[in-house]
Order: sequence, then structure tokens, then C-alpha cells
Amino acid sequence: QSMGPNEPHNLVVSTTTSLYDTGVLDQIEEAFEAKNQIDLYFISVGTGLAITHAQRGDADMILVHAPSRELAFMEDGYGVNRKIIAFNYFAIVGPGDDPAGIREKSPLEALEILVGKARGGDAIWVSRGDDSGTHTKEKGLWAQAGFEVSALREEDWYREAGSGMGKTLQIAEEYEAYTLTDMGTYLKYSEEGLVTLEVLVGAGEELINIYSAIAVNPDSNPDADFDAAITFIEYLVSDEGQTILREYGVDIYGRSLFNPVVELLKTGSDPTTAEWIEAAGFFDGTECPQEYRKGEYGLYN
Amino acid sequence: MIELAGVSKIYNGIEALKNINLKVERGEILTILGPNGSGKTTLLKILGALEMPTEGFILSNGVRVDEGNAEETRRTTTLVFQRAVLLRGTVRDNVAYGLRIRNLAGPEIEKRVKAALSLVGLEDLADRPSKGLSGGEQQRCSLARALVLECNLLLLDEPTANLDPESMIIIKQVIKRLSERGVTIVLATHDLKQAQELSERILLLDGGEIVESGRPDDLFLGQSSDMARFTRSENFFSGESRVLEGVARINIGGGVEIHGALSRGGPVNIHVRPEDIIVSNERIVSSARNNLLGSIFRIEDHNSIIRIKVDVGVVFTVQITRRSFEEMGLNVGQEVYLTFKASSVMLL
Amino acid sequence: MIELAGVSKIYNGIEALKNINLKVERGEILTILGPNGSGKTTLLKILGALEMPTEGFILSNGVRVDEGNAEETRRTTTLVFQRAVLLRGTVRDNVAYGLRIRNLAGPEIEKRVKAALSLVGLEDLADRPSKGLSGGEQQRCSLARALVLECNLLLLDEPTANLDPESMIIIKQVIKRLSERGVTIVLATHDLKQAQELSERILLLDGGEIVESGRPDDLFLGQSSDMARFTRSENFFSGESRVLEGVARINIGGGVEIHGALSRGGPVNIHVRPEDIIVSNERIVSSARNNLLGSIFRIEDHNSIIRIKVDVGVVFTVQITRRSFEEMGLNVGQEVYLTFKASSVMLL
Amino acid sequence: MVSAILEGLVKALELIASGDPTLVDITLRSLAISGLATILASCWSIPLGVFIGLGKFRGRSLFKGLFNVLLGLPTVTLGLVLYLVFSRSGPLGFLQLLYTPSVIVIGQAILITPVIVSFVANTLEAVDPEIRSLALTLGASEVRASLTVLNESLNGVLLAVTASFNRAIAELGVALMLGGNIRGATRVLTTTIALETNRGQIALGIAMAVVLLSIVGLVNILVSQARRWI
Amino acid sequence: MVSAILEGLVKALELIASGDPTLVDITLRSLAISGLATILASCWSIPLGVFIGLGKFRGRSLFKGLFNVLLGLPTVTLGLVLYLVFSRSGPLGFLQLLYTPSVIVIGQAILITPVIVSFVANTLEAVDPEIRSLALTLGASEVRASLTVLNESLNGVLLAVTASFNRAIAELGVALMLGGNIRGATRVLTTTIALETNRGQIALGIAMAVVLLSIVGLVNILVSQARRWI
Ligand SMILES: Nc1ncnc2c1ncn2[C@@H]1O[C@H](COP(=O)(O)OP(=O)(O)OP(=O)(O)O)[C@@H](O)[C@H]1O
Ligand SMILES: Nc1ncnc2c1ncn2[C@@H]1O[C@H](COP(=O)(O)OP(=O)(O)OP(=O)(O)O)[C@@H](O)[C@H]1O
Ligand SMILES: [Mg+2]
Ligand SMILES: [Mg+2]
Repeated sequence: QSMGPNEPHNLVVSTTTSLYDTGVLDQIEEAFEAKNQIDLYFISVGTGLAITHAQRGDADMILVHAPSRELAFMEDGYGVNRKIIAFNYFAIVGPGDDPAGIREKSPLEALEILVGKARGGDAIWVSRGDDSGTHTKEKGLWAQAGFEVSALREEDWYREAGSGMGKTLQIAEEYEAYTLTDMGTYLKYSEEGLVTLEVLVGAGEELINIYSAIAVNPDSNPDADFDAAITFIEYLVSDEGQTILREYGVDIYGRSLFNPVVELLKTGSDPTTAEWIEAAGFFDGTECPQEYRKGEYGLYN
Repeated sequence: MIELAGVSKIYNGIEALKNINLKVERGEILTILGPNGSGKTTLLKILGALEMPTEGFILSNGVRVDEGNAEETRRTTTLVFQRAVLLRGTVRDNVAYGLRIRNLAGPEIEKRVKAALSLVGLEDLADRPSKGLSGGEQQRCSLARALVLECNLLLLDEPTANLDPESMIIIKQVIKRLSERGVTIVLATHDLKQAQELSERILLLDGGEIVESGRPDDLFLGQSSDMARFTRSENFFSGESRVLEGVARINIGGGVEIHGALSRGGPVNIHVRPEDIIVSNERIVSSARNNLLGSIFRIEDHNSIIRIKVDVGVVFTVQITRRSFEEMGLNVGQEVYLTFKASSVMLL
Repeated sequence: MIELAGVSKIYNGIEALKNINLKVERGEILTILGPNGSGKTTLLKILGALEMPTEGFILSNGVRVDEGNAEETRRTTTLVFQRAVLLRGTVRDNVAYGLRIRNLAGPEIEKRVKAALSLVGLEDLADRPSKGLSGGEQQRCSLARALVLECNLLLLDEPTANLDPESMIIIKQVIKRLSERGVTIVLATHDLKQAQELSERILLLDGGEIVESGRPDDLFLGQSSDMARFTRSENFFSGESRVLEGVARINIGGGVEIHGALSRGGPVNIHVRPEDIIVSNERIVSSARNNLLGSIFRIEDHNSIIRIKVDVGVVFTVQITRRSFEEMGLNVGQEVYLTFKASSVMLL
Repeated sequence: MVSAILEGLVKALELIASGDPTLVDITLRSLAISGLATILASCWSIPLGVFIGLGKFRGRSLFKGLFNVLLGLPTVTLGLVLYLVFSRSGPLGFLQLLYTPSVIVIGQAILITPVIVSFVANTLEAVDPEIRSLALTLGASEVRASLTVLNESLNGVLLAVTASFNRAIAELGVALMLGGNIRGATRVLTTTIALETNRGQIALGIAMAVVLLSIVGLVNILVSQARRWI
Repeated sequence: MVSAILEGLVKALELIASGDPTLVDITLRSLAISGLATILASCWSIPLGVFIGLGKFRGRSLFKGLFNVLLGLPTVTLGLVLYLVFSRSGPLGFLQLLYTPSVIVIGQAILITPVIVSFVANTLEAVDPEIRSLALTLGASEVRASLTVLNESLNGVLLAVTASFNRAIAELGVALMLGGNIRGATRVLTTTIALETNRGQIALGIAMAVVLLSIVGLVNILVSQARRWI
């Protein structure tokens, strides 16, 4: 959009639903808009559609949590200047009585046990089945645990919701089933009393959930407001942005929904976690390989 | 068989019927006459239990009709609407409707429908869709639809409007025949001839009230002023009145001036009763102010009474006894004098 | 002013009009008669440019009317439907409709609407919603709505059906007056009296064809068999026929048996022309097989012709010349013999 | 880039031609669910519409207004409310209907009730009131007379019913909230379209929409043909 | 769990009573967008409905059928197709209307076009055909005669229009796909309801739905009052 310098820019950010639905972006928006002449337009859609928006030039940047698809996005020339902004953990949730007996197991071990029990008719798994970041993660987990998702899909206990996270949780609740969820949505639903499922496996390297921001490549879409996108990404990784991310939800849930990542990666205060992040969210040892960086913004200093 | 007691009907503040008391006997043909808007249709709808009176009540065979038992009354009564309403489907479907409702057997329905259609002369149109029918065909279809039911009480709202002369005669015959078989018939019409020929009793409505009621001949011949005003059939004239020396001179056209004991000037409508006119072969010299010469062009014999139409420029009807008629040896083409008093000229 | 050439109209395979050729002159009153379904309404709709002929064409003031210019014709022509159709709103709204369309000024509209309403006697009902009107009120409203337009060509489809006698007279007067002012009027009706009194020319339709056309007196008095069959007014009888020795003996009710040169037995409809009957004071001994005694109860003077109604058990109409009438000195109440030949009895 | 639409059309043809079993499955389920919902809703909505359209009781216009307003009930909300009713802890949870096709049928039937009621009532009001009187004077009971009026306006009633079927098969909120878009169990055409769209599989989404519209077209043609035979 | 519904009702009352500025903002935007869409759609749909309802051209029933079928167009699909058209790389992308209220107006107007067309056409078909003839013989032009017929069936036409408004304000797919549910810019009642529901804020979702229904109710009452004055 060609606006005068003093008029507020519209910055269109396509974001995954599970992130937007936590409400954290509303707070970030307020704080950011108070400082900048940029009007944030969050469009909350599925990961696939978010990427489509960016490809078609209808978004200036995206906020997603599916590293493999992020790489493809950049490789296709649509995105540049990827920046990890936060992380948390996916969780395997299930009925409190845990019929499959996976509580406190490691993620992959838990999945293996679960399949065994499920095949014996003692457990049900609900998959999001919508190619979202969470679904992508789930498929990765099954592969790591040595299962072929395409084969599992055909088994009776493996149900595909084809819906958002909230709906998937509700379905799992109804079926007294297990599912993989992001922490933000789970906590909200749990807090609201919509689900009574419990977190059975809630940590571990395999469950790490990395959120990143990617600007739309101005070469692919000259109309994209690249400068504003960088300004917002810079803000997200700034101290102020990171603080909001860390503190969001503490008052409600008694714990934070997102963990700030900048500090952690820079200072090495938590080497194990940093290692996990790098393993799951870095490409060729970096957040954003050199060829997908654009301009001199000091994002990667 | 059916009786109305103190019936009034008000539609949105419009008083269509006022305090009607009426008893209809089994097998009689009762005709309702009256100007437009006088309540004929409303009366028929109430007799047919299609509308409930605002005040008063209806007794059907001694039982009071209300919303609850109206359906029973309607099973043995049927009304042919003034304005034919046809259902979707063919003419045959329409006529069969009431029989289907009564769950008659198919062949029985077919037989009766066929008979009813041929009665009204619509047998060739049985399979025509009802929508394209001509006005008279619609009317006949709706008559057949009612006749086929063989109800005890048949209510007809201007049954012969839109009918051609042949159909009109047929319908009259049908009505007569039904009545002979004990069916009670109440009909509203504007066809005075039909009313006179067909009915055993006539009711004249005006402004929702019964203003006259009696046998046809009594009403038509010994015309009361209500009936006369309504029928406008004889000796009604419109003209310009000039009042001179207390007498109105009224020019009624055809070169005729009438003197009336009126004090109104300007355009007036007047009436002279046929009984009030004297016929003579010679000019009568008397106090009567009106003296007109004309020629007889029609003579009608009504037993003891003879009615003569005389053209004096306009047409006057005169009513005399058979005796005077014979004594005077009147005949058509003959010239006669008509004499009547200024006080016989009535203002309407 | 308007002319039809070879006009046919077919509705879904139903031939409503067949090859109609007709010229209507400015200012004339043309009446269309005909049985139900004979095409009267269809003819009026075509004259009113509401329907286009399937074949043939219409010329309006010499210009051929087609879909393209129909609107122009409709601006100067208006049709009052057989079945009144009223628009939402009040009586006044309805009557004002055509004037509003013509963008007349408000006060002008008001003035003309008021005049039209008082013409049909609806001034008191001007503000009534159109939906609750009685049958005759509807008819009058729809007449007023057409009259107010002051069109050159006024088409009336049974204008007096549903009207009370007073309104009927008024409408007849209005029609006469309009015609005198040069308005052309074509009307369809079943009211034979009205047709006879009002019109300058009559058209008899049957089965979509013009079967008769001419001046009223010619048609009504020198009745052609088509006209006679249609009007059913005189000497039409239904009865049982028994054929004995080549002669049909037909019992027509009232104790009357007629001999006819017919070979059909069973129920028959027959007609005897009024001109074919001889009247005599004494019984005539002749070859004529029918000889009936009855009494005169009505005599009508039609200038050179006199029509007499004789009750012989059923009513016969006889037509004789004034000369024989005078020579015989006939009068009402008198007994006479009617004589006619078996070959004068026509089967219908 | 409108090529995506063309691509969708081509894909639709391919899918239909290949008789893709998943597609057939989903399509038949959609048809069955929405068809049943329409039949079910008609059972109560047509009588209700007749009652409101022909009745002469106090509060009739209020009642009519209510159904008009209910036309404006968002499907998400209806879905949500019914979810609360049918969820395990809800009052009808014991029926264990949530996430089954049956509950979608119920939900859609409720959704389209105001459509049928409103339009049937309105159609009947437009019928010449004399028709009812006529039926009565020919001896019909009140109920029979109402049926006759209904029959006179069959076109309007059929339109109301087909429109409500179209609405049911095209709605998403109820199917998603109550059905859950579970593959092989409650996945219908609209939930598939929404899923594919969210996945960014635009061509596939459009292809499914083309299938949906074809189905609707087919059903409408069949109904209008059937109408000729009535 | 049905307590959530009650809670929603209470919350709705609170929100309305407090005159919550966000709520007011969203509500007014919904009203403006759907109101404009209805007016816009009426501009072309009523004439089209009249044309189809009264016209006597070949293919009329096909045309009518087409609009009936379009009643079954899912809002997601329409949203998607229009998104492709208005997207920056779409044919109308240069207009830069995506994610503005204007494009929702356009989208909803298109969505409700078949509703109005179908029902106007049907209503007009039900009017006594003599009305048109009457208008013509009283000197009306073809257009004027059509208007007269329209006026006779004003009830049906108004129902079509209010029903289409109700449909527009209750739809989600178009508002979401074209508007993007952007806070303070394109957020309307239904997108808020969907968002709150997804967020697990069920009571809030229901509260917003109550607001929506109240608005619809109010508009419908106003229209039916206005109808009396026509
Ligand atoms: N729209 C139509 N569709 C099909 N048939 C029609 C249509 N209009 C008229 N007809 C038929 O055409 C014939 C002539 O009809 P028309 O209305 O002109 O008769 P009419 O002389 O006016 O009769 P009536 O005295 O009953 O009014 C009738 O048989 C009628 O059924
Ligand atoms: N439904 C109604 N709503 C309002 N007024 C009505 C209604 N029905 C009849 N009226 C009025 O009641 C009066 C009597 O009407 P009704 O139809 O009984 O007259 P009618 O004697 O049959 O007249 P016509 O000879 O014109 O058929 C009229 O003034 C009429 O306008
Ligand atoms: Mg009447
Ligand atoms: Mg006719």
C-alpha cells in the first residue's frame, strides 16, 4: 500500500489460528501500535492458507509454527528473514485415568505404547488432520516413533478431526481419547472447563513447538510492505516483545504460554533447550540461511 | 330448518348486517334482493356458517351454530360464491373435490361428477385446466361443484351472473327441480325477473336491514316504496326542476314536463306509482295538474290487474283493473290520456 | 377507428377466436353477444391490445398494432374486466391509478376521481380499502377506474353483471352519454334487453366465429335461427318425442302436444318461429297439424309489427302485422287459436 | 491467478469422472444428512407454517416475526448451543449423539426450520383467502381446508423446501460444531471445503464446491421435474 | 454446561447495558456492512427477480433454476472465489479492496442475490396475472406494470429483502475470507462469535450471538412497522 509517510501503514500478518486464539497477539498489537505508525492487520487462518496468502501477496508477513513448511516457503522464494520468536511445548493429552498408561513416558515411547493399546481397543487417538503446524508436528512424531501415518489413518482407533485445535480437543474429550495439542489452546480450554483431558506427556525434545515470523520476499511481491514487516519482526524479538510473550497468560493460567527465545539462544542460559530448538527449528545451523536474508537489519546479530 | 335471531355482522367497523331475524323453511326458494353493499353476500355467508355473526345467533335445525359445530352445518349446506373461485387442476377435479372429501368411492364420484357437468353443460370441458376458463364457464363449474354435493341447503350468490341465456334457463330449471325435491334454496340476485319467476318469498335488504319481505307478486305488483325505489323499474325519472309558485315543473326529457308538489329545484329524481295514474280516452278536466297524451305500446295481463306501457315521450307504466281495461276497450297503438296529481309525484 | 383482419387466437390448442374480420367506427356502441366460451372476452382483450392475435392483425387508426406499439394503443383504450381486479389500497387509490400513471397534477386527479366515483355512486366509499368491497362495489370501482381515463375506446366486459338495478340504469346512461360525445364503446353482455336498448350494432359470436351481425331490431325481431337459438327467448321447447306414422308427437309440458315433421324420438329441443304461427279467433280447419287454444296475456307494439304472447299451457310468442292485429281486434285476456304446420317445427 | 478457479473446475471433473471413493462417500453422506434434515424439518415446519400463515390467533405476527428473526441465527451459534446440549456434560449428553451424523441431521433440521416456517407462512398468506372459505363450504374440515390452501400454493411450498435443503447442504457451522468433520464418519462436503481451503488447497476446495453445486443442481432439477407430476 | 448459555445471556445483557465500545463498534459495522449489502443486492436482484418472475422468454425456468441452485452456494466457497478475485494477484487485486469492509459488502451482496431473486420471482409468479393486464389496460408501460405487480406483492418482496439481510448479517464465510476478521477494521458480529468460540470463550460467543439476534430482531420489527406505512 502506498500511503503517505505519516499515515499509518497497514501491515497484514497472516497468523496460524492456534497462536491468534491465545490472545497474545492482541496485546502485542496494542503495545506495538502505540509506538509505531503501523496498523497491524492479523489474519488468523490455517497454516496452509496463511502461506497461500503470503504467496499471493495478500500478507506482508506470516507467523507460523511448522519449520519444514517454513523452509519450503523460503525455498520457493516467497519468504525471507525468518526469525524464531518464541517456543513452548506440544503436549500429548488424554483422559485422566490414562487407559493406555502413557503418563510421564517419553513422547516416542508414549506413542508406541498408545498404538499397542489402541489396537487392542483400549485407546483412541484424535489427529487434527488439517495440515496445520500441530498436525505437521504430529506426523513427524509418528514417523520418529517408527509408524507410517498413511497406514495408521486406515486404522479404526485413529480418528482425523480435520478441525482446529479447540474442536479437536473437544472431540478427544467426547471420545475420551488422546491427542496432540499446543499448550496455549489446551490451557484455555482447560481453564474454561471445556475439556477435562490431562497433560500426560508435556515435555521432551520431540515436543518442542517453535514459533517464527517470516517476512514476504519483496522480490516475489514488490507491493509487500517489507520495511514494516521487518519493523514488526524486530519488535517481536525486542526485549519488549519478548517480555510480553513471556508474561502473557501468567495471571490467568499461573504459568506462561510462550517462552521467549532470543535471550535463550543468545546467552546459552539453557543449553539443552537451545540445542533442542536448534535441532528442530534451525536450517543449516541457523534460523535463516544466508540466502534467505534480505537487507541489513541487524536481525541476526 | 335454519333460523337467524338478531344477527348483526360488523367488519372492521362496517356494519354489513343489522339485527336480522329470519326463518327459512325446508324446501322453500327464498330470494334476497338489495342494492350493492346491502349485505346479501354477508347474509349468505352467515347462513353457510362461513362467517360467525358479531351479534345474535343462528339455529340450524334447532341447534345453535358456533365455531365448534360449524363444520357439521357446512357438511349439509353449500354456498356458490358470487365470484367463482376455482382450485388448481381440471374442471373435473374441481367438481369432484367435495365428494373426495366425503370419501365417496371412485366410480360413484365419477358418475356424479359426470351428471353434474352435463347439467351445467360443461361435459366437454371436464379435462380442461380450471385456470383458462371463460367467465361463464367458471361460474358453471362452480355451480356444478356445489350441485354435485346434493346438500339440503343450497346458497347461491348471483348464480346466473355471467351465464348465457341458455345456461340461465337451465339453472333456473335446476333450482326449481331441487326445490321440489325438498332442497332449501336461498339465492341473492339482481335479476328481478328471475326473482319474480323463481322465488316463493323475497327479502329486500337495504343497509344491512330487512326492509321488505313477502311473496313476489305482492312485492312487485303492489310495489311498496322501498321495493319501487330499489327496482327502479317503472315511472322513475330524473330531471331538472324549477319551482314556480310553489309547484315544481320538472323536465324529464322527451319533451315532457311534470308538475310536482315539491319545493326542491335543480336536478331531482322522482317516482310516480303506476296505481296513481288514471287512463282515459278523452282528456279529463280536473284539479289534477298532470295530463299527458301518449300511445299504448304494451299491455300485460296479470289476472285481475293489467299493466299498460304508454309512450308520452317517455314511457309511463299504468296499472288498472281488468274491469276498467275491458270497459275502456284499450289496445296497443291506441292513444290515451294519462292523468295524475302533483301530489302523486314523489321525490326520491 | 379500430379494425380486425383475419384474427385468430389460440390458447394452448384451444381456438378462442377464428378468422374475425371487424371494423368498429368512431362513436358507435357495438355489443358482443354469444354463449359462454364463445370468445367475447378474448375479442375484447385483443381490441384492447392486451393479447396479440395468433393470426391476422389489428389496425388502430390505420396503424398495425404489434408488441412494439401496443402501449400507445393502450393509452387511448381501456378494458373493464369481466371479473373486477382491484389493486391494494383504497377505492380512491384504485380510481386514481391511471391518472397517476399519466402524471396528472394532484388537484386535477382529485377532481376527476371524485367525479368518477360519484358517477358510479361510490363517493361514500372512497376511503375504503379495496379488499373488503362487495361484489357490486368492486364492479363499480373498476368501472370508475376506467371511466376516469376518458379514453377514446372503451371496452366493457359484462359491465352490469353484479350491479343493482339503479346502478345498471346509471351505467347505461353513462354509456349512452359517452357514445354521444364520440367515445367508441364495445361491450360484451348477456343482458339481452340491455343489448337491444343500448347498442347500435350487435355481433353474435359462437365458437369463436361471428355468426350474426346487424342492427338490434333486425336481429331481435326478424330473428335468424342463430340468434333465436342463442337468445332462447321465444318458442323454444324441450320435450319427449314419440314418432308415430312418420310424425313426431312432442309433449312439451303444460298438457301441450306438438306435431312435428321429425323422425327423432326421445328428448328433443324444438323451436317454432313466431312468424310461422297463424292467429285466429275461430278454429281453422286446414292441413296444418297444430291447433292450440290459449289466451293473450301480453301485447307489444313494434311499429308495423305486433308481438303477442299467448298462454296455451306453455307460452307461445306470435308475430303478426299491425294490419291483421287491427283487423282482428285482438286484446289481452282474449282467447285465440294458434295454428302452425308440422314442418314449421324445427329441431335444434 | 483465477486459474485456481479453472484448476478447481478441472479437478472437479477429474474427481467426478474417476469416481473417487472418498468423494463419493462424502457426497452421499452430505446428501443423506441434509436430505433427512429437510424431511425431518418439513414434518414440523410445514404444519407450523400453515398454522402461522392461516391461523387467526393473538400474537400471530409476533410469532411470525420470531421465525423471521431466527432466519438470522448464525450457524456457528446454533452449532455451539447444540454442542452444549449434546456434549457429554450437557442435558442430552447421555444420548451419545455428538460427532455422529444423526446429530448433524438434528442440527440442520433446526437450522432450516425458520426458513420453511417463514416462507410457508408467507406463501399461504398470499393465497386468495376465498380458497379456504371455498373448501369449508364444500364440506372440508379445518385441517383439510388448510391442506387445500397448501396445495394451491404448492410451488411456494416446494420452493421453501428446496431452498431449505440448499441451505442445509451448504451450511458449515452446525456440521463442524456438531459433527466435527471426522474423516469417514461425519465429514461432509462443506466441512471438506473448509478444510481444504484452510489447508491452502484452493483448487481442491473449489473442486468440492463444484461437486456440491452439481448435487444441489441435480436435486433441484429432480424436484422441479417431480413437481410437474403433482 | 447449559449454564454456559445462561452465562452468555447474562453477559450479553451486561455488555449491552455497559455500552461496551468494542461491541458497539462491531455491531455498527455489522449493521452497516450487511445493510449496505442488502441495499446493493436489492438494486439488481429485485429487477432481476421481476424479470424472471414476470418475463416470458425462453429459458426462463432454467434461469430460475440457476438462482435456486445458487442458494446452495456455501459461503466459504463464495468467500474463497471472491478472495481469488480480489487478492492482490487476482484480476481485481489492483482495487486493493481485500480486507476492507467494502469487499465484505460486495461479497455479501453477491451471496444474497440468489435469495432475493428466487423469492421475488416466486412471489411475483403467485400474484394474479390479471394485475399486470389491468395495469397495462389502464395505460401503464411494461415497466410500470411490473412495478404495480411488485407493489401488490410487497409483503413477499419485503420478506425476501429482510430474509436476505438476516442471511447476510448471519453469514461467516465471506466476512472471514474477504474481511479477515481484522480487529477494528473488518471484525463483524459473526467473525467475533466464531473467534470467541474458537478461543473457548463460549459465554462471550453466545453473548455476541444474543446481540446479533437482538439486532436482527430490531431491524425486522422496524421493517415490519415501516411496512404498515407503505
Ligand atoms: N388463458 C386461456 N387459456 C386457455 N383457454 C382459454 C384462455 N382464455 C380463454 N380460453 C378459452 O377460450 C374460449 C373463449 O373464452 P372467452 O373468455 O373469450 O369466452 P367468453 O365469450 O368471454 O365467455 P363468457 O361468456 O363465459 O365470459 C373458452 O373456451 C375459454 O375456455
Ligand atoms: N371482509 C370485509 N371487510 C370489510 N367490509 C366488508 C367485508 N365484506 C363485506 N364488507 C362490506 O359490508 C357491506 C355488505 O357487503 P356484502 O358483500 O354483503 O354486500 P352485497 O349485498 O352482497 O353486495 P353486492 O350486491 O355488491 O354483492 C358492504 O358495504 C361491504 O363493503
Ligand atoms: Mg354480494
Ligand atoms: Mg367472458
